[in-house]
Amino acid sequence: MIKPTAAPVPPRKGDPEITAEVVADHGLSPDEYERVQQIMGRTPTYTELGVFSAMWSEHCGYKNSKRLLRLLPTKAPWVIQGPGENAGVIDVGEGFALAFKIESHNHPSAVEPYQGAATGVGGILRDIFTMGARPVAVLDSLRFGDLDTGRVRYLFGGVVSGVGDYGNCVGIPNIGGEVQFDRGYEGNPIVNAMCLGLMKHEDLITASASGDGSPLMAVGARTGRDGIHGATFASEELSEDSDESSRPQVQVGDPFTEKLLLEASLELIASGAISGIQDMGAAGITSSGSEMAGRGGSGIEMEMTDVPIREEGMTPYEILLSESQERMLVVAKPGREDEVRQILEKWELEAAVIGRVTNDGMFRVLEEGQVVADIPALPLTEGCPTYEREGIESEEIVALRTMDLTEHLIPEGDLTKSFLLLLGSPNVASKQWIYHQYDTTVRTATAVRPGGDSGVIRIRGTRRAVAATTDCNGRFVYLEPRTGAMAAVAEAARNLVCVGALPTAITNNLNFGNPLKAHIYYQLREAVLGMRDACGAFETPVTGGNVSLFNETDGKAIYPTPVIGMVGVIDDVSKITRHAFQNAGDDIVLLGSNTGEFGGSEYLYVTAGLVAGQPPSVDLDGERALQQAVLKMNHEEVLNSAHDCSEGGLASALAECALGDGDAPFGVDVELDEDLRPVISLFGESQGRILVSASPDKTEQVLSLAARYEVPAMKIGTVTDADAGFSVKVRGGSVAASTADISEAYFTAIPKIMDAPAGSEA
Amino acid sequence: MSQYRLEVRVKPRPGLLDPQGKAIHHSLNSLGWEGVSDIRVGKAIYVDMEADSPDAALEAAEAMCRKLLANPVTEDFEVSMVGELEGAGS
Amino acid sequence: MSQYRLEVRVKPRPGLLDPQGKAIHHSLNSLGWEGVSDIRVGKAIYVDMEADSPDAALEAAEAMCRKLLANPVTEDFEVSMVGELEGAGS
Amino acid sequence: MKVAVITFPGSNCDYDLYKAAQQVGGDASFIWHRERGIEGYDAVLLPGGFSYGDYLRAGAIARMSPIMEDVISFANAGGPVLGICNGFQILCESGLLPGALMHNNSLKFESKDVLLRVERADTMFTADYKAGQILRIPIAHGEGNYEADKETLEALEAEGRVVFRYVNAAGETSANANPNGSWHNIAGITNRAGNVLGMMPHPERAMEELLGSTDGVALFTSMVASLQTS
Ligand SMILES: Nc1ncnc2c1ncn2[C@@H]1O[C@H](COP(=O)(O)OP(=O)(O)O)[C@@H](O)[C@H]1O
Ligand SMILES: [Mg+2]
Repeated sequence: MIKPTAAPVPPRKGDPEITAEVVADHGLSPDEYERVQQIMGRTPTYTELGVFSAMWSEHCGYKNSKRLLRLLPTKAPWVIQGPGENAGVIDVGEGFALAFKIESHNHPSAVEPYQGAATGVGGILRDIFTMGARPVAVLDSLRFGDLDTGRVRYLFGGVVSGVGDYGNCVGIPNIGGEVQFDRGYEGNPIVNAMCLGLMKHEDLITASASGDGSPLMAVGARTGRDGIHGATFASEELSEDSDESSRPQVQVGDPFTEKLLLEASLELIASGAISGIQDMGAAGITSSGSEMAGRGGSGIEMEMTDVPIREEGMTPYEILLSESQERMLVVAKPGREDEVRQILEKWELEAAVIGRVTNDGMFRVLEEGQVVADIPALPLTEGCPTYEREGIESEEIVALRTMDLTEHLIPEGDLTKSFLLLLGSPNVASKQWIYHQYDTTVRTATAVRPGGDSGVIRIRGTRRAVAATTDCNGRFVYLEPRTGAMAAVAEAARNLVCVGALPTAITNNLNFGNPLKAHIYYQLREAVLGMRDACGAFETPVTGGNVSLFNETDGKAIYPTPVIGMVGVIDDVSKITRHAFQNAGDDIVLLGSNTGEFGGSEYLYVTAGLVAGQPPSVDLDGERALQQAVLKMNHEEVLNSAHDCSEGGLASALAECALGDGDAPFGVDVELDEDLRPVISLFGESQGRILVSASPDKTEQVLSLAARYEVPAMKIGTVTDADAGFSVKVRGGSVAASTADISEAYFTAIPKIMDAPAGSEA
Repeated sequence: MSQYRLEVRVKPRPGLLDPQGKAIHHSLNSLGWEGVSDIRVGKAIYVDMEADSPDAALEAAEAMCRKLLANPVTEDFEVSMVGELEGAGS
Repeated sequence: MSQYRLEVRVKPRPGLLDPQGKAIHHSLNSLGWEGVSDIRVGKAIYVDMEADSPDAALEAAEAMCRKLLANPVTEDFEVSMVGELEGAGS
Repeated sequence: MKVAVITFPGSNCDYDLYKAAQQVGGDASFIWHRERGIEGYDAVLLPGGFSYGDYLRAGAIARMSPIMEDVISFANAGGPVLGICNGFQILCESGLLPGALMHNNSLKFESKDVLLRVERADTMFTADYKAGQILRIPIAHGEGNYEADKETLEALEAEGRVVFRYVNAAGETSANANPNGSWHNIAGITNRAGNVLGMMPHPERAMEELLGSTDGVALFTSMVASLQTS
């Protein structure tokens, strides 16, 4: 291969001149621009500048995170594809492989919640089916401000219907997710969508362009002016006037076209007529084209006038940077273009040859035969400068973490009122309002729907299943990033073992503020290190993820939120454990122990509006033992239910087990004696605890299995009939309520807020 | 042949329920517009098409409504001419 | 005070993709209407309301659009007076 | 029994329906909407999903597909046709069933298990149920609010063509058991001849204990049995 060099390209008529200002508008620093000039050996054209700007944005270039991401463990014998492709892939047994990945659409959702969320789902589905896998499940991880303003309710409502409408229409069941409401997300909602896809090992296909002369084809929807520069936009802070100025960047999703594209793509891959396929996602044709060329070590040449467009008069710059949805770039095998066209035609979609693979290592763009961009592909995709910055913890947060919480620990005696308040907080309350808008049962494979600890999808034709969950408590990460990130990984793993799944691998979404600020970079680095430690300890390597930085409005950053999307494998679907109690008379056993930290708890937020204190510590060895113990109990079939203790503490977890999905509630009679203040016993969010229930003749086995793994375990009470009510006594305090009252608090909290007529208090 | 733009309005039949209209009505009331007594939500569909004459265009649009754009069980429709589009004709 | 009926038309912004319009367009073409070159789908909302004058009614309807009926990020709107309703006034 | 599952662009329950038919011994095949000809089939199934994205109106564009002419003749000749969810909407749009399915009155997509009461156990689709039996079956739709003009509605009731209704655990047609605002809690109806059934809930998703319910099985076994005896 000859060393690629950029040929001189005359400026295109009508394009702006390259000035320092134009460069700055493209989000490139003076140093970065200098690097561009070095690579090019000349001044870039306007089109070329646009291409660099997109590829070197944080979103595509990972310039502030790449060095940190290298610290993460990525290997294990079961990892088939690690980071770097459209999605990670792991072996799940019997010849099946699972592709999975998470992606953010935070900025677009802040501007237009419905379309922002919908196109977020669309993008992650494409990342999965371009690997050759059929999408089988979606999860959504969401964060909003408190629900007491009309704006936040509008964002929340819009995002949920956007996630729902898109996935429902394509026909992919939603199997879980999470949502947290906290003023820390007021101006910047977080919308992360995760997708799982199944395939046989031999169906795996990767996104690279190789084969000199192979035709490049654009398939699917036409290219319009939507979302031009979305990648750069996603890498900037929002400001007061973002609503106005970001309008042209709104992308509209078309889930119907996506469904056709999904079927057509899987058929294309099966036909053997193509050698590569990639979503035109962030930065559109630019990133899909240059990444395919970069990965394949080849080059590509594309003629812009051959790209099917939706609007008249689009310039090469616009075509290259458009983020119109539901499009794919395909490398056909030479001579098989017609086969590609026929498959697309059957699905009532278009396919057009727009260029070819070359062997000169250049990313070359033509307009009516005239070269308008000619860039060495490898430096474009790999040459983006990466930074390691200084990270310093903010004094303010140190002060919050070390705040004296004593006055909040005083309450004792009858704590029922606080308990009902907590149970009715949207953070703890039932999320049915959300997932009843999502099709959860389409494709007839959903063995555990949203509402449990993890969603479970069975693998047809086998006894196996895959499970998935997303988790992160941003408050914990805010107060102590390393611990908080470990807690996120640990909670995800606990959620998996609760259904009986072996935690296998993770994908992650790093949602942070502006990394150019030292205290944000500190959070990012510490969180990555926490994730590294926990993933190492649990043998759950990282197979991919997404980075969303600059989540700030008017200088105020979100809580650092490294969302963990973890997947696990179940060998025998008949052994799946569910979170809800099954029989009155069963014993309730608490595994793990309360370590007493109270910082970042929902109780403090609900009763005092505080996000402060030391968040719960994470004992990685203890967590690992707990996971193994619960899996063993699951295999031995001694459990009737298992549920992780998280937001709202033990009392809330007991209520969740008692209420289930509301159809067949139980009562609870629990008494435990810990040397802790009653609010900590009842509402503390100590990590490493799982509530299980077992029929009394199995309790001994549960306790002895726990002992074998050195996991603290104690019988704390029994499941009763619903009529007997809900009663939990701890040293110095208690809660007692009728099942109807806890049910009311838990199930109606979100509907009461959201189903009121729009704008009623605005 | 000229290019025309037509506007088709498809409305829910009087008497039939219109959940969207009801919800909007409710919201408007709670936003303080108390004088609103009814809201009906239909569709406005803009059709750009070639035809020999404005009448031919209108007729075609009505045929489209009967065949596809409106549901005779639940909806009424109206068609009007927005105007001739520029740069057309062949 | 009189009763007025207003018509609000809410349309997708030009340049934004309109998946509905696209699908309908496709269908009309395959049903044989080949002269159709574009379809855009919006909403037609009929508002019945009390107001002091036609102008006041129009103004109120525009405020409703800004606040609730149209999505300012993706849609444009137009308001027109259909007419005064009978049997009104109080 | 040869069963045709029609796939429209945007159908997404076609595979589930195919599997359900197979499970009860049906010999199922998919037919793409642009194909013609369903001679030789004993029953036609119209699956759920979002044909043409449900753009314009649910089922409106699919109803124009070439295959629908054949489905209509098949039904008019007495052939059994079952439309589930989007399939029901297509049946209404095509005139094989009366009325229309409007937006749910919550204006939200509703996805959950509902309880249904079997109103008629003497149809070819329900013979393996008992009249009054209560079924637990998932729904997943945004437009399932059944509506028709007054005469049609009265005729449906008078002729006993309502096959399933949404009920509460006590078997009553209460308002809060109604997930979408459907008139008289209607969840499924037949045509006058009884050979065309449309229903919003998804019996094909209630075929296995692992997935939460087996209450849909009898619908498919009823169909197979009626075809084997006729
Ligand atoms: N945005 C969402 N989408 C789908 N399911 C959700 C969403 N938010 C919460 N859920 C579901 O609601 C249940 C309770 O959520 P959560 O309290 O976050 O679970 P946990 O604390 O056990 O991780 C889980 O089954 C979860 O999957
Ligand atoms: Mg929880």
